[in-house]
Amino acid sequence: MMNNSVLVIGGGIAGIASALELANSNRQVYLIEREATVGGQAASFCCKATEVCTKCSVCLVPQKVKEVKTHPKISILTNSIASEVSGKAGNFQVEVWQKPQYILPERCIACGICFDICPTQPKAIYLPSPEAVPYSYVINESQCLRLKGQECNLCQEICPTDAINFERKPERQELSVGTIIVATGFDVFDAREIGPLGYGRYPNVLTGLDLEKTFSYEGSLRLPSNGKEPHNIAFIQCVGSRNESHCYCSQVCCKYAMRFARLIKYQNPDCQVTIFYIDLQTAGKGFAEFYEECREAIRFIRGVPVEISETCYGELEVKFENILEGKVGRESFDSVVLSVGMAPRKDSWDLARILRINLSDDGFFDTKEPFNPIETNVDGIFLAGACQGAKDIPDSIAHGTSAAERAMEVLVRCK
Amino acid sequence: MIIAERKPLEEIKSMLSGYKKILLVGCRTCVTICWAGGEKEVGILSSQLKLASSGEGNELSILEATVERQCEKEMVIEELRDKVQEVEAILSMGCGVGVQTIAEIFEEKPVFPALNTTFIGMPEAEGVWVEKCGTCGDCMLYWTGGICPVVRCAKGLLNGPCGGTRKGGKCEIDPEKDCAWVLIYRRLEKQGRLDLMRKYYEPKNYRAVKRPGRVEAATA
Amino acid sequence: MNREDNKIVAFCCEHSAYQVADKAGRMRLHYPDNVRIIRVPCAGRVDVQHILKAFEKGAAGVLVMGCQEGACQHLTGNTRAKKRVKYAEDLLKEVGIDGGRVKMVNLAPDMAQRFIREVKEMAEKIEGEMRR
Amino acid sequence: MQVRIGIFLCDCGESLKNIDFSRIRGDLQRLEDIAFVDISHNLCLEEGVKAMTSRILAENINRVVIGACSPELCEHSFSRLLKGLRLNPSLLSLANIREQCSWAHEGDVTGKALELMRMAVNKARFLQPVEKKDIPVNKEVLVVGGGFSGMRSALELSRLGLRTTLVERESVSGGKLGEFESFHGIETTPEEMLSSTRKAVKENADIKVLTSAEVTRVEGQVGDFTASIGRGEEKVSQSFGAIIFATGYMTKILPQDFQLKPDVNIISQRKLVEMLQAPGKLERRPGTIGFVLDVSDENSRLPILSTLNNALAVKERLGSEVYVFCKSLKVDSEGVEKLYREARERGVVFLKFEEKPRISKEDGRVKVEARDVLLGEEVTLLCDSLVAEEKVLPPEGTEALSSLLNIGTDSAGFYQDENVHLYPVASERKGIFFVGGCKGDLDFTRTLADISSATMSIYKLLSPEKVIVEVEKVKVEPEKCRACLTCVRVCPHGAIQMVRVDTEKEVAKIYDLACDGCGICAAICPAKAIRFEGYADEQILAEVEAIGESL
Repeated sequence: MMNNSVLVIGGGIAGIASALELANSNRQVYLIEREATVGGQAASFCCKATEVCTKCSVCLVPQKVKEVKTHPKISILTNSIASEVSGKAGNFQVEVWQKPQYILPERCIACGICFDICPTQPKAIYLPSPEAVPYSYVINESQCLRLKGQECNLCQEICPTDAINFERKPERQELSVGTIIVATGFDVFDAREIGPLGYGRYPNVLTGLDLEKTFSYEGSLRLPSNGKEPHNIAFIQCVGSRNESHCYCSQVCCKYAMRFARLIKYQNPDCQVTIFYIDLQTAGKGFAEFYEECREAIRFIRGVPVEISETCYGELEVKFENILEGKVGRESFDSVVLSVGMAPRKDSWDLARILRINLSDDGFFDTKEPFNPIETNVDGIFLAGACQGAKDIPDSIAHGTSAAERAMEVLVRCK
Repeated sequence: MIIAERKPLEEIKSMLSGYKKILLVGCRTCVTICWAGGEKEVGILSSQLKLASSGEGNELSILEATVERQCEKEMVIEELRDKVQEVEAILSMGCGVGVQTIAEIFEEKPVFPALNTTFIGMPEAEGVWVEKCGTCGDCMLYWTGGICPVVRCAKGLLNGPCGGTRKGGKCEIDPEKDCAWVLIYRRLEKQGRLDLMRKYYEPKNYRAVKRPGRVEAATA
Repeated sequence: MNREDNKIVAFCCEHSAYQVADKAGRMRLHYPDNVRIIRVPCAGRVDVQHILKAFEKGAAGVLVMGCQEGACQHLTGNTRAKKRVKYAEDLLKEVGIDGGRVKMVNLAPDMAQRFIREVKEMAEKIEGEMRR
Repeated sequence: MQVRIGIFLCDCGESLKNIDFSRIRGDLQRLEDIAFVDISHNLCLEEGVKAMTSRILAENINRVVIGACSPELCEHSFSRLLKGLRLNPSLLSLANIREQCSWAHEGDVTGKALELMRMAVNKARFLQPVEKKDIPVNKEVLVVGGGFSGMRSALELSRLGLRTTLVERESVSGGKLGEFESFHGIETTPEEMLSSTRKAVKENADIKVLTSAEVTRVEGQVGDFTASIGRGEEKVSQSFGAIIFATGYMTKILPQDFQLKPDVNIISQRKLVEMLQAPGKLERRPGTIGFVLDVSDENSRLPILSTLNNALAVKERLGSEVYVFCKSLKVDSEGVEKLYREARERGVVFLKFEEKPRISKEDGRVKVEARDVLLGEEVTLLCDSLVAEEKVLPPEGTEALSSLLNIGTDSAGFYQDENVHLYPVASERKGIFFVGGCKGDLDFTRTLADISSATMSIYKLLSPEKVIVEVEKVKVEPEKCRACLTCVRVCPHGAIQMVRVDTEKEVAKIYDLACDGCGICAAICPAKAIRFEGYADEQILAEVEAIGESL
């Protein structure tokens, strides 16, 4: 029996791109997402435009998420993972395991009454983000008194649409699909792994992800230590990329570092911005002009620092090999941003076991042959987005769309 | 086609001072195409006039209408016949011909022009129009390879470029403008009709063209 | 409709500015409540006539809010809107309404803070005008 | 037909405390043409929907106004509900009284909520129904450019059951893969890839190949393009549903960038590939080979890809010394970092410069002088042959074809405007796609992903053979149109063309399938001849009107 539907594991931008293409070709798509909201990491990124758009394509994400949310052919299952997979191309049986839905997204109207009444600080019941899809409240199990065993039913009683029910159990669901697209995305490299750079110890050492959040919520950068505007900020490239354990270029850090540097310089022109780099990745459509602009606005130093320490005035002193003068340089900045790269997801190992697909030596999912970034060693299972290798947003969309095309070939062939 | 441009608001307001109820008339042909007097511009000018009058505290009520072609008596009469009775004055957004046609038909009511009729021309780019014909009544385009020096040469010379043509064939008076006679030379050269440059053209007898011009078809 | 009214009409492009207004509301970021948001498919849909009619009907300020330049889904929508707002500003100066009461704002769907700042700026400009 | 408006208000589970709904209901009921005003707690859930359905069926209303949360959340389900009740979904007018009213301000906002509702009611009065219709689309696809990407796209399209016509300017299809001697770690050489693809295309019945042919004219819109293809003197005109551009790119060494004296012989990657393929023919094996990059173009990935692959091939085949001069290595493609490390292990020396290297001739060999940043001192290198980096340029005829089709190019002259909404393969006109090198940045894996994306977008568009489209949502009224061509020039999606109507008059016509619903034409039309249903002038001005009538 030929099944015409597709399972997409992972609701990030690549998974969404695949789901949309297949759904628009009149195929039923089951989009399962481990977190409570669809959109993946890219949904929380901020726009980095100064006067003119800098082509970071972050604004493509809300647009595609909106399409996915309202598409009749796509059924979204949040808080779900694929626990068992059997069968072969054209006819896979997938068992989907869903975390207990204490709050039903379809019933929650996000009125916020439960948020006001919840006694915990910080609140155990909250909205993941203002543009969350599905737009529904979620419960933080570690924070909620009821889930820690105490007697507290305040939110369950007050909810006007009785969307909250603490008795709900995890659910199992059996799906039979024609093909599977894996779009589980990436983990941001945890900068704490490089001790000397002092991330986590010094408040003013930030990562690219922190900047995304600050600009998304505050719209401008204030120093975490004293709330003042930065006057002297440095970006350090290739943190967690192009080294022994991550033998690849994450492709995104040079670009987002330059866009943030240009944005910070645009917002406070007297702030001096420096970028320490190994090789500046400036290739890409429409990036040449922006790179010329950055060349005047930003100071580029070749050579990546190895150690950051705090001076007595609370400034950060960076020790780096000043290659031009051929000696060890020391410079102090009031803030340092580590351009963290993309690392493979730590839990991709067990999904690989379930789907019986191989992992490459970098830790991403492996493909059947080089120059074929989509097909895995199992026929009918395809890769989309950063789970196969570091990619920026447009490349993930292109990769997701081409995974959809390969899946369509299987569906058309097996009919 | 006829190209026109809207008069500054100050001038229009001074014309309308003292009138409480006016008829604002647009035209759907040439002035629509050159974005000067079409139905959209009627709406814009009417809003502006209302804002100006309410700003100065005197009220001004405006009746709006748009005629298919203001230079056709039947169309003007059919569209404006009843509306004219209710107003004290008419502000026409047609070209000069439109203003005068309305004035001839409704002689008892004053008719004011809201546009300056500038020239006969063509769109050079979207939203940009440029003059091409000066209606001199004695067309010499045969001799000049289809480029009219009367209009496109700043000095209107009829016999070859003046001495001041700049490098790159630009006009002496306006460095951005091409010298008409350089263009004429190049085109005739391309067509192999350079001998026409030798023709001596007597000065045009502008008195010969009786103003106002009148054309009567043989079968009229 | 007399002049004391302080309504601000904001033509918001549904791809960016309208979503920013939603985000500001969801983050409970409060802004002056004399703003009236009209949803348009693209900033390029707003014409000079709409802006002038808004003032004619008593609006004290008009904001045309579209996508960032270079990121318009219809490529030229926001640049055309910018030209029309400039033209509308000149027409309003002729009429005696100046002091930046009509403004083009470029926003991306996540710039809630910038939306709030632009609205507050316009409201203060109108308050200042009103008191004089 | 008399307007009868039904109004629904949603108080979101009575959580919108700063709005007095009963006062709003009282005020709205006094307006004319209002059939009823209902207050509900949850219009987005089944019970709310059930109540609304029975209410609409009970009263025969022809306009629905709903004051609820943001249209981004509820517009879709409300229009689906209307469609279910055989009411045209475009007769729906929404007011956002939650995110943009109750949540956005402190204190009582009943006044503002009422005004937002009056705006929605005023707009509702002018709403007109918009019908939907199936438009047949042609399933044939035209692929322009017979290089590797063109052939590959044609093959993938045929695997999905779509017939293609491949138009190639040269006499034989092949394209640019000749830049690479081999892909390191892959047995099949680019030559074999090309020949196997060419064979597959020849055997495929769905693909019609027209060599030494050129597209001279293209008319029509997506779903029904008519392309006339010139082949020698015979002209063929055929209609297609979609077009893929795979015209590739052109590489040229720009001597002026290298400040070269004429006698210095530097070779191109292609010449190096020929040397590698026929080492026997060389009079003597080159002892040292130099590569120079990042001189004329710092933003292209092609030079580093071909340099790394060819350098490794040189090491294996010729075993000569290899030096690479570059400013910043573009390693942001898949697997290139590993290739770079492999090259270093194999003894390829990478030298990084800030100022451009000076190249001159010295006793029959090429001398390169540059200040290496890593060593911090001057370096001079004498090499037998120097491979110079070529600037990647758009192929000739790009301006001609793009103006013919009125599509934009980017700042470097390549196809596809730099607007992110067009990435990865779309153009601003629906139904026209770009693939591979003709878009600018070039790298093999990204090109393969582009090819499949374009194939999928076309399959999605053409496979159902008909497309449901809103008929005349944006409409030109023929009698008002002055044929001034402003809208034709202004439309960013090229969706408007002039047509001859029955009265022999030429007027503008908006093609519903190609129109993307932005309204730029409706705003700029000097004769007010274009009406955009849902955002028509009278509807927007009605909303503005409601703002004026304060409480």
